[in-house]
Parts: sequence; structure tokens; C-alpha cells
Amino acid sequence: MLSSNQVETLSASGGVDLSTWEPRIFAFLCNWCSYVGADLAGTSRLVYPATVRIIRLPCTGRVDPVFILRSFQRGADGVLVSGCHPGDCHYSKGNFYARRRMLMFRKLLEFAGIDPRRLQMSWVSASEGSKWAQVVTDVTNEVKALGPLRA
Amino acid sequence: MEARLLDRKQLSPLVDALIADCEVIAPVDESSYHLIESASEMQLTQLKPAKSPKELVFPQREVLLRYALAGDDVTLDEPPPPAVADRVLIGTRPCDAAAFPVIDALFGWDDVDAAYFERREHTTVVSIACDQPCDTCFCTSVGGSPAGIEGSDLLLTPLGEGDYHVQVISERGQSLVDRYERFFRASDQAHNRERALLEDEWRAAIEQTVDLNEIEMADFESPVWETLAQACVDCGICTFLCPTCHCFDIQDEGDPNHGERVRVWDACTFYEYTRTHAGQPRPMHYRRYRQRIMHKFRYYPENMGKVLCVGCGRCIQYCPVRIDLRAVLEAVKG
Amino acid sequence: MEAITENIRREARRLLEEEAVDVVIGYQLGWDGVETVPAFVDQPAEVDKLVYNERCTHNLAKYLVGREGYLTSRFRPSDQAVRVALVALPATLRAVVALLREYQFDRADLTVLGIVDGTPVGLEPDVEVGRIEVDTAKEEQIRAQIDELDGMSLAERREWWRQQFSKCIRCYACRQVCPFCYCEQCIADENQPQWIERSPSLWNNMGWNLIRAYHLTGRCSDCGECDRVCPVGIPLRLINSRMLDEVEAAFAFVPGTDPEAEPALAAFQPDDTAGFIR
Amino acid sequence: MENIYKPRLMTVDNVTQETSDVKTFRLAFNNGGEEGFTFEAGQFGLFSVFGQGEAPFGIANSPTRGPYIECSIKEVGKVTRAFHDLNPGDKVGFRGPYGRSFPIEEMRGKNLVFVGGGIGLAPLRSLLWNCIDRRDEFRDITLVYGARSVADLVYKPELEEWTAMEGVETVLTVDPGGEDESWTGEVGFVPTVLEALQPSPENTTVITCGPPIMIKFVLLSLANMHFEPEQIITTLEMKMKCGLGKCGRCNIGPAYVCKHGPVFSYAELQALPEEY
Repeated sequence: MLSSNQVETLSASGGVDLSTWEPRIFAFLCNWCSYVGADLAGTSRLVYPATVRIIRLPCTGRVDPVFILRSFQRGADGVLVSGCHPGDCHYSKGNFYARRRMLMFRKLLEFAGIDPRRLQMSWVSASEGSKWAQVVTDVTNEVKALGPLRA
Repeated sequence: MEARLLDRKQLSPLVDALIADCEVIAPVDESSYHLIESASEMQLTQLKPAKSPKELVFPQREVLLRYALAGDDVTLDEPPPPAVADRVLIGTRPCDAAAFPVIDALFGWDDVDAAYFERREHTTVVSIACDQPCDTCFCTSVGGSPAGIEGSDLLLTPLGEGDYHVQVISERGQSLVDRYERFFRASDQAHNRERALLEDEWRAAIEQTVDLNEIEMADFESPVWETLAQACVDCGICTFLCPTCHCFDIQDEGDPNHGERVRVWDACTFYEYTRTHAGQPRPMHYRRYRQRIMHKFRYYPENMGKVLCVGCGRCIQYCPVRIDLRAVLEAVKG
Repeated sequence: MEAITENIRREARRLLEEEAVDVVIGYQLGWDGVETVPAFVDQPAEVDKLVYNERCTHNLAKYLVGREGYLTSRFRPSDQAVRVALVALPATLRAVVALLREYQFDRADLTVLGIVDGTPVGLEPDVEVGRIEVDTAKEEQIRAQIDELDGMSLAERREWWRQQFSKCIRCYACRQVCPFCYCEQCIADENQPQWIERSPSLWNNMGWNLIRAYHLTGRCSDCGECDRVCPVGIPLRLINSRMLDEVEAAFAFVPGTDPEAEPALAAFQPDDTAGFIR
Repeated sequence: MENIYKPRLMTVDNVTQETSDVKTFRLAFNNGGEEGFTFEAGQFGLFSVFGQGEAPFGIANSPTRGPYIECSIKEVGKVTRAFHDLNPGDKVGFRGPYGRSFPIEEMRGKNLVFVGGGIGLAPLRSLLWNCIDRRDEFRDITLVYGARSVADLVYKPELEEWTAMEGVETVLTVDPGGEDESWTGEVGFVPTVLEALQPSPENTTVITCGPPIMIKFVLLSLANMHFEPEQIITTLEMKMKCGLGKCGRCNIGPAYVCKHGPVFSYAELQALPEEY
């Protein structure tokens, strides 16, 4: 179960030195697809940036936007929400709800002046280890280009 | 201490001279008092800022200590003492100034809140009398006056012919006048008399709805409380904007490993305020409303000898459903 | 205005005399005789204190729901349930529709004395007590402000909101006047875990205001009360109006206009927008 | 400049699991912090786990036992949960002692009847040991203590010790249905057991603490047995943040539980509104 402490422990503080700065990305992964996919990437020894801190949830439908705001507050430069492909949800429709929520929350962030690219979503199945590696690489590059959130 | 006169045109130069020597805080817009860097930022309109100046001595968020955890070990650091700089609060209305001595009593009750008094002692309060009170003002009903001196170090009263009459109320006020003597002239009996007449005139302009000496609270169990609070939405506006409401919460904020223990304003109108695992002594909002009124007009006077209200009228003006404290006091007279 | 006042008084008297309702929630003049304030009338003899004028803006649906709501109070024994007549502005009507859709109370317990303005509302008032004009000036003003914000760069907009949210004193008036903030325990009051810290730091204030905006997404009836009551003048209505637009654009949904439609974020379509997903 | 909100650091010395959700913590002073530290039975302190917050608890040990501070904490919320996660060696914060203590000097030469329920025994324990350690100064000492079930009784080794002790009459009870095969005490609610015992009001002070519903019926029973409100002493808990009369939330009418209490006589409580 996710606790606020988990998010907090992942965070760090301190000033930002842009020459050595690497983005910090909190990834909320569903237990059934993306988490297994990320695991597969690891056991397949795929190389991808060490920028993500993974938080496992039962389903992307469990992702409350307050987790995302709290992540930003606690030091994340980007947040990635990843779950099963549409139709593959273990609970049949959690990812459909999550899709609407993330869409709207991105709009809200954008209106508040926070680049919506700091909140990313992906579908990564249990067998898509290489997609996971690619997603992390792409998201890292995109967030890196945006720079630190709290600079 | 002898009164002075200050040409109204000299106010801005005086403020700029003060800014050169210390921090100056003044109303800057309709919502708050703020540090100013030039006299031109000062907004001396009739409307009091929404937020009272209590936050200058009792900030809404105040770090009490910082903690850091490493393994079994904890280190505690205290924040540096606040407001070491001398500062002048200028442009307060007499009601807001009068609130300071009222809450001094609380923060000095047996255990002295040192940070609070550190700020108080470094703050010189220069108030301006109200020549045009708002229609929500009721200072005269709770023992105040639109030209009251309570809590001020200096009181400026705008006189007819372009001068402020300057009452020197305290040692702090005297030292300010001494230091900036060049801006002031001596007052005389005629001006002093004019000031007194104006005060009487302005007092009369404020409808005195309740006589403080007659405030006789309805019984705790009276049904009037439920009726009065019917529309109350349980927000914190009245308490947060009030210059005398002082209740607070203490929270640890930050990581589990390092963070701050902060004191933050709280409101008796909030459900969470008294809720515990064991229940809620004030579950219905009329009970919370009754607590607020009783605290101000009965409990606080009983414990501290002062009414916890200066009649500034913010709770009326900003109430989402316009619950009128004057009406409440009238209704609970018994 | 006078006609609406007369209609409200007449219907209130009738409903109370016929004992069709136990209380009429409407507006009355405040103590100063100028401002209007909510009124709770339970005696036919008192109906003449009910008024309607242009200062009547409170969304009275707020009083129906929540811990002490007239239709949901948990302090009132179930055998003492009350039937309520509610003076409802267009936004109040939309709020009632949305609250019904959220299963907050039974339609049968509520008699709606509706004041309509021609904008779509998914509910036929039991009695139409008046017709008013849409405040187009206000709408245009909001539109213009939103456009102005949209014209800014992200960084400028962030700075603009940073200044707004820095003012927040966490008095929760926005929440307390909102008919949709009926939660038994608000997430801002939750402490296990403490998602939103209580002190008014910038990030804490952003957390609070953005989460509230998100919780209203697809629900807000656009009454503007949060904006009106904010003592430090944070233009909260801009966020809520903007999110209404987003919801309508993405899901063709306007809260309170269709009694059957599921709230936007409590529903989905298999073919919802997915372009942003990797 | 003294910061009245700054707690002293103390080290968890010992943790005792009393019941499924109550633990007793013994806190040791650090670096000679016990120098000059005194308290009286009935006073409380604000205990904190850094990062989780502060909460008020009565001091559960007697001033005659130390130097340490004990408190018994039921796991109910954020701070209490954080306490339950502590192990010996962990650091916690303590500030206090605060509030009015039991009027022990006025109790000298009197019969004392302690009536406790559940975790309400904690503050009574402080006074009880205090009186036991000054046994000659008091006349008969009786303890009536009950809990919902055998498993919910706190301080079990001490209950045995008091039962065996000369000079203390100990009556233990559990609510009907809360007994088990090995239970040798009474079965029944505390007020019933108290009435069966029929303590004489003559020169007697009753000290009671427990859940509100128990207190309510204990007061009725005491009235039946002709105790005067002045003879009955209790201690209250309210939500508190500062413990110093400033944060504003613990008042019952004009009385601040943190300053005028937490110990009140029933006579004093009768003068206050019923809002606790």
C-alpha cells in the first residue's frame, strides 16, 4: 500500500546544479502490467536512465492526482503513470477512468502554469520490457529538456 | 507626553525617512499590511485591509523548531529569533492597534511566548484615526473609539486644515517623535481641542449598537444560538481576519527525516478543531459558533479581563452569509 | 424583482400551510437591511421576510447536503426527516441535478422554487418563481480573463497563479460555501496520510487549490460562490470555468444539464481521447 | 529567548504492550535532563514523535518513581500510531509537566477510592503509586478497576501486585461476556461493582477516570451512595495543541483543561457547560 511516507522518502532536497542535474521522475505503476513490464526490462538487462522511482499500485485507477501534486511538492520533476493497455485492465476498467483523470489533470496543471509534459502516461504491458525502457528514456529526455520543476 | 502636529504633506517624507532607518509596514492594498520600500506604496484608504495586522506579531505560519532524524538520533534546531529589526507599523486603524494589548494578555498568560513579544517589542504602532468609519464598524460598542489610543504608540488624527494631530502615547512613540523631530511641530490647546471635538463627532457617526457593560450572554442552552448560526457555513474567515482571534494548531511538516514543527492559525469554526478519536465536543456548527461568541464576550473577559473584540467589523464585512456580530450581540443580550 | 419576491412568498406560504414542506430555504435581508442572507422559514407567518433581489447569489443547495445538510444531516433521526423547498437560481438548479446524480438525496424530499434564465438545466422546477437575465457582462469578463491567461506563456501563468495562491489563508470559505464539498472528511483535513499540509506555504496552497479544482472537475455548477467569498480575492472561478470548458470539449458534458448523464470523471468511453498516452 | 514550544529530547527506554492497542512507554532523560525536573500526579505533558506531531497524554508514573516519564498510549490516530511504531532507543519529544495535579495534600488522612475503566487507569496509576509510596498519610485505599474484557485490562502485573498488597483493597472486574476461564475477578460493569462494594462517603475522596459512559454511571452510583460532588475528583482529556492555555481548543466554558485542569472535582464540572 502506498503511504505518503513512501513518496516522501523518495524525495530529496537541496539546491539544483544544472550541470549535473538529472530529472527525478516518480512512476506510479500498476501491479499487473507496467510493474511486471518494468521488472522484465530489468531482468532482460535493458539499459535505461536511472531517473525513475517506482511506486507500485494495484491499478492506475488508484492514482489520485493528490499523489501527483505531492510528488511535485516532494521533489519530482516529472510523474509517469503507467498501466495496462485499454481492455487489459485487471479490474476491467480502472485504466479507462485513469485516462480521463490524467487528461483533465494535465489540463489543470497547464492552466496553472505547470507544463503538462511533466505528467506523462503510458500503457506498458507485462511483456513490453523494451517499451518500458523506451518510455523511461523518452520521458526522461522530455523532462530533462523542461529543466527542474522547482528551480 | 506632549502632542505634536504633522503637516499631511510631511507624512510621506516621514515614512521615507523611517524606511531609511528601519522596516516600515503599511496597508498596501485591500487585502493586507506589507513591508514597503517607498511611501508611495502606502494605501491609506478608509477601508481596512482584509487581513488584520495581527500576522505581524502572530504570523499565520511560524516555525517553532526544525528537526532532523538520522538513525536513532534526533537533532532539534530553533529558528533564529524573529524580527530583530526595529519596525514601524504605520496606517493602522485604532481598532487594529487596540487588538495588540488584548492578545498580549493571552501570549503572556503565565508562560510567555517569547517570539511573540520579541516582535511586539520591536514594533512601533502609528495609527491613524478614522474620520470616515465604515458601515460595518462598531468599535464604540465594545469600548473603543475611532480615535482610540489603546495599543498605539502614536495616533495621527487628521485635522481640518491639512495637519495631522499627533498624540504621543508611549515611550516608543516619544522616541520616534524625538528622533524625527524635524518633521513635527508642537501642538497647542486649540489643536488639541479640535482633535477632541472631531473624535466626538466621529464617535457619534458610529451607531452604538450594544453597550459593552450590558453585554449579557444568553444562556449556554438557549435556542437562540441555533437560530443565529443557521446560515453559518463553518469557514474560517471571521477568525482568520479577526485582529483578536489567536487560536492555533501545531503541525509537523516535511519529510519523516527532516522538517519543521510549525504553528499555524486555526479556527474554532472548523469541525476538525476539537475533533479527536473519542469524538467531538462541538459536533454541530451552532455549538462552534456559540463557542466563538462566548469565548470573545464571556470566557476571555473572565480569564483575561478584556473583551476579545475590537469592533473592526471584518467578520461582518467578509462573512459569506453576512452574519452580523452586532445583530448577534443584540440577540443574545438575554 | 418584486414579482419574484411575491411568487416566492406565495409559494412558500402555500407549501408551509399545506404542510407539503417543513422548511423553505430562500433569501432575506440582512441585519443592515441591504445585504441579502440565507433564510430558513418554517412558519407560514414568517414568509414575508423572504425576498429576492440582485444581491441574491448564494448557492443555497449547499444547505441541503453534508454533515448538517437539511436532507442529509446525521444529527437528525431518520424519523424526523425534513422536506425542503429551495429557492434555486440557475446554478443552484444545476447543482441540485448534479447532487441528485451523486445520490445525495431523494428528489421527492425537495420542492424546487426555480428562478431560470434560459440556460440549460437538467431539471424542471416544481414551481417557476421567476425569470432573470443571464449576466452576460460577468460572463464576458470571465471569458476575457481566461483568454488573457491563455495568452501568457506557461512561466508567466505559473507566476500569475503563484501570486494568487500565495494570498490564500486556508480559511476554506471556498469549500464551505460549495454544494459539492459535502465530504464527511475533506482531503485537506485528512492526516493519515497528510496529503495536503495545513500551513499556508505556496506549495501547500497550490496543493489545496488545485486539488479542490480537480475534485470539482465535471461537477461544478459554475455559481461562482467560491470566488465571491474569497476574502483575499483569489479568482477561483477562472479555474472552475476553465475546467468546465475542458470537460465539455473532451467529453461533451456540462454538469447539471442532463439528469441521466454520469459525472464526467465517474464515467468513460472506450474511445476517449488517448493522444497524450505513450 | 526561551521557546516554550520546544520539547526536551527523551529516549524510549522500554515499551510494554498492555493490550492489543495500548502500549506503555518509559522515557529516559538525556544528558542529565532529570536535574530539576519535577511533576505531580495528575499532570500531563505533550509527547511528540518528530515528523508526526505532538499529542497530550497524562503522566502515568508516580513522582515517587523515577527518574523517568511513563505514559500509556492507545493507538487511535496519527501521533499515537507513530508512538506504537517506536522501539527502545528511539528519540521522542516531551514538554511539560502541565496542568493542575490531583490535590494529594488535601487527600491526606482520608479514605481513597480509585475508580478506573480501561486506559483511564493511567492517570490513577500515577496517584495510586504516589499514595502507596506515602502509605502512612492516607487511610483505606480501594481500587475498583474494570475493562471490557480480560484482554483489555492494562498494567496486569501491577494489578496482581496491588491485589496481593497489604493496605490496598483491589477489586477487578470485566464487562459481562469479557471474562475468560481463568478469570477470578468480578464480572459486571464498574458502577455496579462499585455499588456492591458500598464505600462509605465518610471522610472519603473518590478519584475516577475512564470512558465517559462509565463516568456518567459512576457519578450516579456515587450520588446514590450519598457522595457529595466535592468528594469526587476526575481528570479530563480534550484535544490540545499547546498545553499552555494559548492554542484555544481545550476549554469547557471558561475553564481551560490544560490550565484549570485536567483534574477537576465533580462540583467544579457541574458549574461548566456540558461540552466535553
